[in-house]
Amino acid sequence: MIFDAFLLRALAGGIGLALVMGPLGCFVVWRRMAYFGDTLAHSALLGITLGTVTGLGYGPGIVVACLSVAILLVVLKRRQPLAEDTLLGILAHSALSLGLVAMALAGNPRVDMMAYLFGDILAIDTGDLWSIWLGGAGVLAALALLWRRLLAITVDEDLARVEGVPVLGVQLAFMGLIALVIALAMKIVGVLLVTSLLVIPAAAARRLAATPEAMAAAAAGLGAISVTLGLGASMVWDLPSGPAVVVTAAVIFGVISAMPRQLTGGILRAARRRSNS
Amino acid sequence: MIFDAFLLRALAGGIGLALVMGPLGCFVVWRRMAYFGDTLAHSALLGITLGTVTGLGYGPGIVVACLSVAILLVVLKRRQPLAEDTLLGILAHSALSLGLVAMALAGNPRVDMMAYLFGDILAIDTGDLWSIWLGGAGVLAALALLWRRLLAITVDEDLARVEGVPVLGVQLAFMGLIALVIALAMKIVGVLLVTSLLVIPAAAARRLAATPEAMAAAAAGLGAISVTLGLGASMVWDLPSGPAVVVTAAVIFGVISAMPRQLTGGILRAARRRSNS
Amino acid sequence: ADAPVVVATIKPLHALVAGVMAGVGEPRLLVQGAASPHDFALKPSDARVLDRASLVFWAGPGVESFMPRVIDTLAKDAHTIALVDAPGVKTLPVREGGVWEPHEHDHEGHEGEDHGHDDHDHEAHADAHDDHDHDGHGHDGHDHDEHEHEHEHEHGMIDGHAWLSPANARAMVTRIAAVLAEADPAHADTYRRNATAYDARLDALDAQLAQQMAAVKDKPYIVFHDAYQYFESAYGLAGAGSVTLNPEQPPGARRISELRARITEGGVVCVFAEPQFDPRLVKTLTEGTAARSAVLDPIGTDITAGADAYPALMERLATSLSGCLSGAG
Amino acid sequence: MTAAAHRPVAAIADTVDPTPLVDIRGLVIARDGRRLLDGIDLAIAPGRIISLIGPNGAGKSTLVKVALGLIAPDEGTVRRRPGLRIGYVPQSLAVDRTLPLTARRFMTLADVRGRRATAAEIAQALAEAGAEGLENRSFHSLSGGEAKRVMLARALLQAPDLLVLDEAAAHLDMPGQIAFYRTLRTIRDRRGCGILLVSHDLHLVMSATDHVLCLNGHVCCSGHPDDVSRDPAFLALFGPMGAEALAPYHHAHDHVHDHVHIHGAGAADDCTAGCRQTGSTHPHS
Amino acid sequence: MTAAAHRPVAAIADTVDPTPLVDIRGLVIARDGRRLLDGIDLAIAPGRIISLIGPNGAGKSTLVKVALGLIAPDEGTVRRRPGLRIGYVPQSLAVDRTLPLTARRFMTLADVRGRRATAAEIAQALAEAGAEGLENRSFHSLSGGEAKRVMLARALLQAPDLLVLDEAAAHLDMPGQIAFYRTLRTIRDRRGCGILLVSHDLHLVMSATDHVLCLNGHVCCSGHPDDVSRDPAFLALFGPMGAEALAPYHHAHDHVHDHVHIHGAGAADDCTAGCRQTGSTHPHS
Ligand SMILES: Nc1ncnc2c1ncn2[C@@H]1O[C@H](COP(=O)(O)OP(=O)(O)OP(=O)(O)O)[C@@H](O)[C@H]1O
Ligand SMILES: Nc1ncnc2c1ncn2[C@@H]1O[C@H](COP(=O)(O)OP(=O)(O)OP(=O)(O)O)[C@@H](O)[C@H]1O
Ligand SMILES: [Mg+2]
Ligand SMILES: [Mg+2]
Ligand SMILES: [Zn+2]
Repeated sequence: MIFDAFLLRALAGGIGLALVMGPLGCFVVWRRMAYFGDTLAHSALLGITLGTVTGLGYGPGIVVACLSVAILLVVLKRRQPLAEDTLLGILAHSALSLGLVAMALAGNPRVDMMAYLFGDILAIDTGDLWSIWLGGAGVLAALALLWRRLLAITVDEDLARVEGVPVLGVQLAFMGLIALVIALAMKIVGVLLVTSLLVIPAAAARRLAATPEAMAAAAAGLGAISVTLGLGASMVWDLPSGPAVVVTAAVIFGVISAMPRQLTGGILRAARRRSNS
Repeated sequence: MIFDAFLLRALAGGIGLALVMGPLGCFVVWRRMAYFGDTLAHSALLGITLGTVTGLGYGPGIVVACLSVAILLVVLKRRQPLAEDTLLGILAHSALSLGLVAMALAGNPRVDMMAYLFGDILAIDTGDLWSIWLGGAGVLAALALLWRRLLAITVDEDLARVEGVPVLGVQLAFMGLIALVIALAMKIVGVLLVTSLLVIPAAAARRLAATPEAMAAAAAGLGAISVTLGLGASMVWDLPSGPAVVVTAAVIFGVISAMPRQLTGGILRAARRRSNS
Repeated sequence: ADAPVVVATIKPLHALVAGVMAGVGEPRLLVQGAASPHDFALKPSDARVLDRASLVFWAGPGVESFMPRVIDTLAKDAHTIALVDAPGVKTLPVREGGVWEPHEHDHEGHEGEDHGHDDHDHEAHADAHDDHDHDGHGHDGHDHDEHEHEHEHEHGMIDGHAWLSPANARAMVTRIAAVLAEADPAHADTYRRNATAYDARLDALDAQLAQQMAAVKDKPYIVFHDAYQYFESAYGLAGAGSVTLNPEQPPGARRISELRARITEGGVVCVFAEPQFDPRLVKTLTEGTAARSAVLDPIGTDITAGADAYPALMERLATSLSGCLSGAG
Repeated sequence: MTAAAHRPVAAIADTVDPTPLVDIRGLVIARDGRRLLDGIDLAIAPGRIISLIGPNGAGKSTLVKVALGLIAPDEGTVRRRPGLRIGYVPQSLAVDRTLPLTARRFMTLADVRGRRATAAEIAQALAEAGAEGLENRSFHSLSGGEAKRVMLARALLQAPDLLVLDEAAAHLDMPGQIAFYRTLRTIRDRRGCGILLVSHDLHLVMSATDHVLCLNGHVCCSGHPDDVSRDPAFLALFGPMGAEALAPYHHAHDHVHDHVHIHGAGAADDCTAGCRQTGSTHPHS
Repeated sequence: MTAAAHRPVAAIADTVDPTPLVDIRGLVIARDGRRLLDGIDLAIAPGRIISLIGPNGAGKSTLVKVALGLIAPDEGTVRRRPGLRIGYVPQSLAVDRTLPLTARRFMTLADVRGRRATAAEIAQALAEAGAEGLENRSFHSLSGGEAKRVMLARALLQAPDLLVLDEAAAHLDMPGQIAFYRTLRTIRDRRGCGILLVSHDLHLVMSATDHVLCLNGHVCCSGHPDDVSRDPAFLALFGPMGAEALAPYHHAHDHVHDHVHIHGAGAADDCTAGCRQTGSTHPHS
């Protein structure tokens, strides 16, 4: 098979994203924020409408909408006895509905709804590649800087605060990073599937790792593998590419979950030997 | 303004659904299952494809897919150390992706994606009304039968089991009811918004109620009000109807959340006086 | 030399291109099966087709909303031609509100003339692109294209379903032949000959449709999405409204209510569904009124792709319209 | 070895009723290839209060769940008397704050042989558990001790033959614990039901208990508190400080002034190991 | 009234260092119109172990959080010595099971004045907390007592001037508790840091503590354990059984055989009410 340029671009973009979303996704899983990403993705439509109406453009509109929803969540959490999942559910669907209503009020600007919902990894151009790789590298660098403090907050917020970690700042920075990555990823996998790349590889990596860093690396690797195999499957059977990547990631998760303990234990030990030597 | 028959049907259907989803939604909120409904809604696309391919039709396809995903969730929960939100996130997006892939493999049968995503409350016909009201009455009757046991399980599973409640049976029945209601509601608000009607009125009702039963009734009432006002707004400003209903529900939730304690307390006391006299 | 790799997005345009290329090659069709160009998602096969194409014919951003982003990436090396911009194509602005005043269609012919001003602009621009293309700056030319469209937004956008008038189709055929001849000079003569033949065929079709539609000229009807104003304006039909303006947005309750009022008060005879979209709302509209319902298909879902698809599609449109409007079924 | 350690199981029940409420024999529970419980025998007779004590991870909660029928044994037999009614007071209830629930409504959730409890039954159970006047309080606003009492009242609604309490008094303050144990004894005296409880507070447990089962994967020793507190297996498991903790009990009831002074406690791990090696402390083996 | 109850606050710290690590005066914390803490004075001096005791809901955890700087006072002043380093051992850590974390990695998360702890520091802290050999264990697999020790080691990494432990030994088994308190005293002796701890176990607290603060919204009484255990306010709050619980302590250290026998404890509510009415037990008023 000859590799088409568009396929190589899709691979490069998808793998770039997977490498960023793996480590970030680990925090999402550890902090039980699986649906936080989903909520941000849902509120992105509002951002797109805002961006279109105000002339700011998609990207800034999405980032602004995502950050507003994140801040609203923090405020509501302090005021409400409601469980976090309930609040997230309310915010996600309200933001999505508001986006649709705002679109109607703005006189139905032409928003390519399908691309927004399902993304179009096959239509990545070189500009997108630059923004994914540069933006991704920036996010990874910021995450590396935050890493230990973020991990400390994840283990226990009060303990971290007593030890002098600026908890609110770190948390807001983390939310900002997620909002950024979601804005980057939206084009590729779309709103409906953006959380999958965040959550599924990280969840799959759990059994293969004995340290947080190893889990982050494994999640990035599994994400990249999912993108590669998913695009391959999409090529071979002519499947829609975004969903094919997600199904591949889910299959990998399933296979790792079903692996007998001895096998994952072996992988763990092998990894530990290598890191010790 | 003359009331068109379609609007009355939309009202009747929407209110009918709200009355069922209020009480059911309370359990969803109490049991922290907000994203369970969302997961089922996402997996409905798989059901639609299955139903179309096998010739079973949408309804049965959706119910079968929803129940399979629910059972898979129970199985995975026993095997995995993962948090429930992570598992739900994985299942939701895998099912959605699988639905999209299956659709492509089945040669793109005619599925109107927009109708599936956003529903068509304005297109409710008399047959739908019958199925909503009869199905809804059935679900409510079943819920009333399960009520006390379900509540006991919600408070503590082990305690309920020791007291002789058939926990697994009640839980499966409850999941079945949710799957049914989601299949009913899908037509009206679509996949993206179906959970909103389940969660938002129930969450809004929390501050107005001092007993579980009062909260269920309040949730049903607030849901019905949201449907009525939302359709009204859709009528006046020509907004897409499903999203308008959800935004209305969110606004009601916001207003009740912002109400000073004295006011909600007064409502509570008034309700208690009435129920005592 | 081999024929260039040519792609057309939707079946009616594909038919026009196929007609011009007869005897030289087969253009590829992008949007297949029951998919709607309004909510199309790319598969790898589609991406590859676009990637390998040297010429891509599409209608315009009003119809294939997925195309603008695809043009810059997948069809970057191809020369893309938005056929609404072809010289001689009479474009109409998108209609607002979804419920149209009856008199709007009374002076259809004149209005067409009035739009001539706009049209000339288009022709001028389009010619300018041609020049660029000659210089081998096809991509730059495309950039201009986009600017032009953004400019257009401020004045009201152009309705992209321009192929649904045989007169426009003839202009498109001319443009297609010119583009093909330039891209593939070896077969230039064949393309021109084919174009002339196809043009004659379209002329005949036009006359036949005009005769067929005369009987139902003033009977108001409602369509699912606003795709038919070119057909209406060509044959003086009395389209009274559409359920949705943009099939990617769910409609609001007020429009449905107003449309129902129009059906009862304005004597709407027919409401037409489309195979790409859920017909349930059409039932909502007709219920309890005297209006009948039928199906219109602006891209010819069931018609075999090929040069004959365009006449077949137009004939089928005419038959559905006149059948339902005249009450014959 | 004391006599208590060698008493046959059946003997525990001999004074009141010949058929035990729950009879567990040769119980093994294994998880992930590890035996959490190994060869446990336990018979619970009506009218007696049995305490489970043991270090963290000893398997106390697991044994309680087996007795309740929540966990099926991997080996061994668990026989419950036919028609046995169990009242269960879990360690804690994490009721979602969004669930509006008064104490009374919490009580009426109880499934009393398939029906809902009557108002009279509820009032009586609340009084018996020392929780009068709490009916209209929100369940979320109850203090730890009050919540425990309401849970006990709900358990009493079952008119239980057997009352089971896991970590009965954890997180209760000292007066709360004392009052709670007193309530338990009163209930036992009035109703004649069997009571199985788990606690870490040796001091209080011993003063309110008829029979102590000292657990650490297997049964280290069991018997009357007096005997257990002198058993070498007990001393090995809990160290001299454990016996010291029981001192006030001996004071109050026996006036046996045989305190062991604090020399600093031995490390927990050593004691456990010591206990595990003392095979002869098994009641049957 | 005993002498202890009337001692001025500053006197607590007089023996070691004139400037207290944390000095809280006239503290009021109000929530929902209720005063959780009212007029609290507390000074923590280096080298001393201070215990907070009191019934459930007395405000112990709230006071600890004020001392830690996690809650700002609504009234009154909280002064921390400039540059004060605090080591904190929370009641429990609910680390998500999906986070793979060895005990060593848990230690390296500590923010030691903006940098990561070195391997040598970690090894020393683990040894000091009695948690040697646990480095490579998964944090999730540690028993309750082991996890507490690792948390203590992490707190020691800060080279703290003040060590704060909430419900230091809850859910620990008896030998675990004893060993834990012994470790605390050793650390205090070696490092000379101040220690603030909360516990329900009067018996153990009293035997390892220099100063006891008995809390119930306000300060009921405070002072040396010997004095507090004879204070009428203490007896009112904890009932005779509370004093009884302290008996072994008196035994072991003072050999003062003045046990109060168990008459069945008074109801918790009455004692609390009694305490609230005894206005004269406030150290300053
Ligand atoms: N489902 C399970 N799978 C694997 N191990 C388990 C399971 N349930 C319990 N255990 C382990 O079994 C042991 C006994 O647990 P159990 O809860 O019965 O102890 P316990 O005596 O109640 O301890 P504690 O005093 O801390 O409450 C513990 O080591 C626990 O980790
Ligand atoms: N944020 C808050 N809002 C309202 N009330 C609160 C808040 N935090 C604590 N309280 C209340 O303040 C009181 C004191 O709580 P705190 O946790 O300090 O008690 P405690 O002495 O630690 O009790 P325990 O022994 O049960 O741990 C309790 O009644 C509690 O319900
Ligand atoms: Mg336990
Ligand atoms: Mg506390
Ligand atoms: Zn169209």
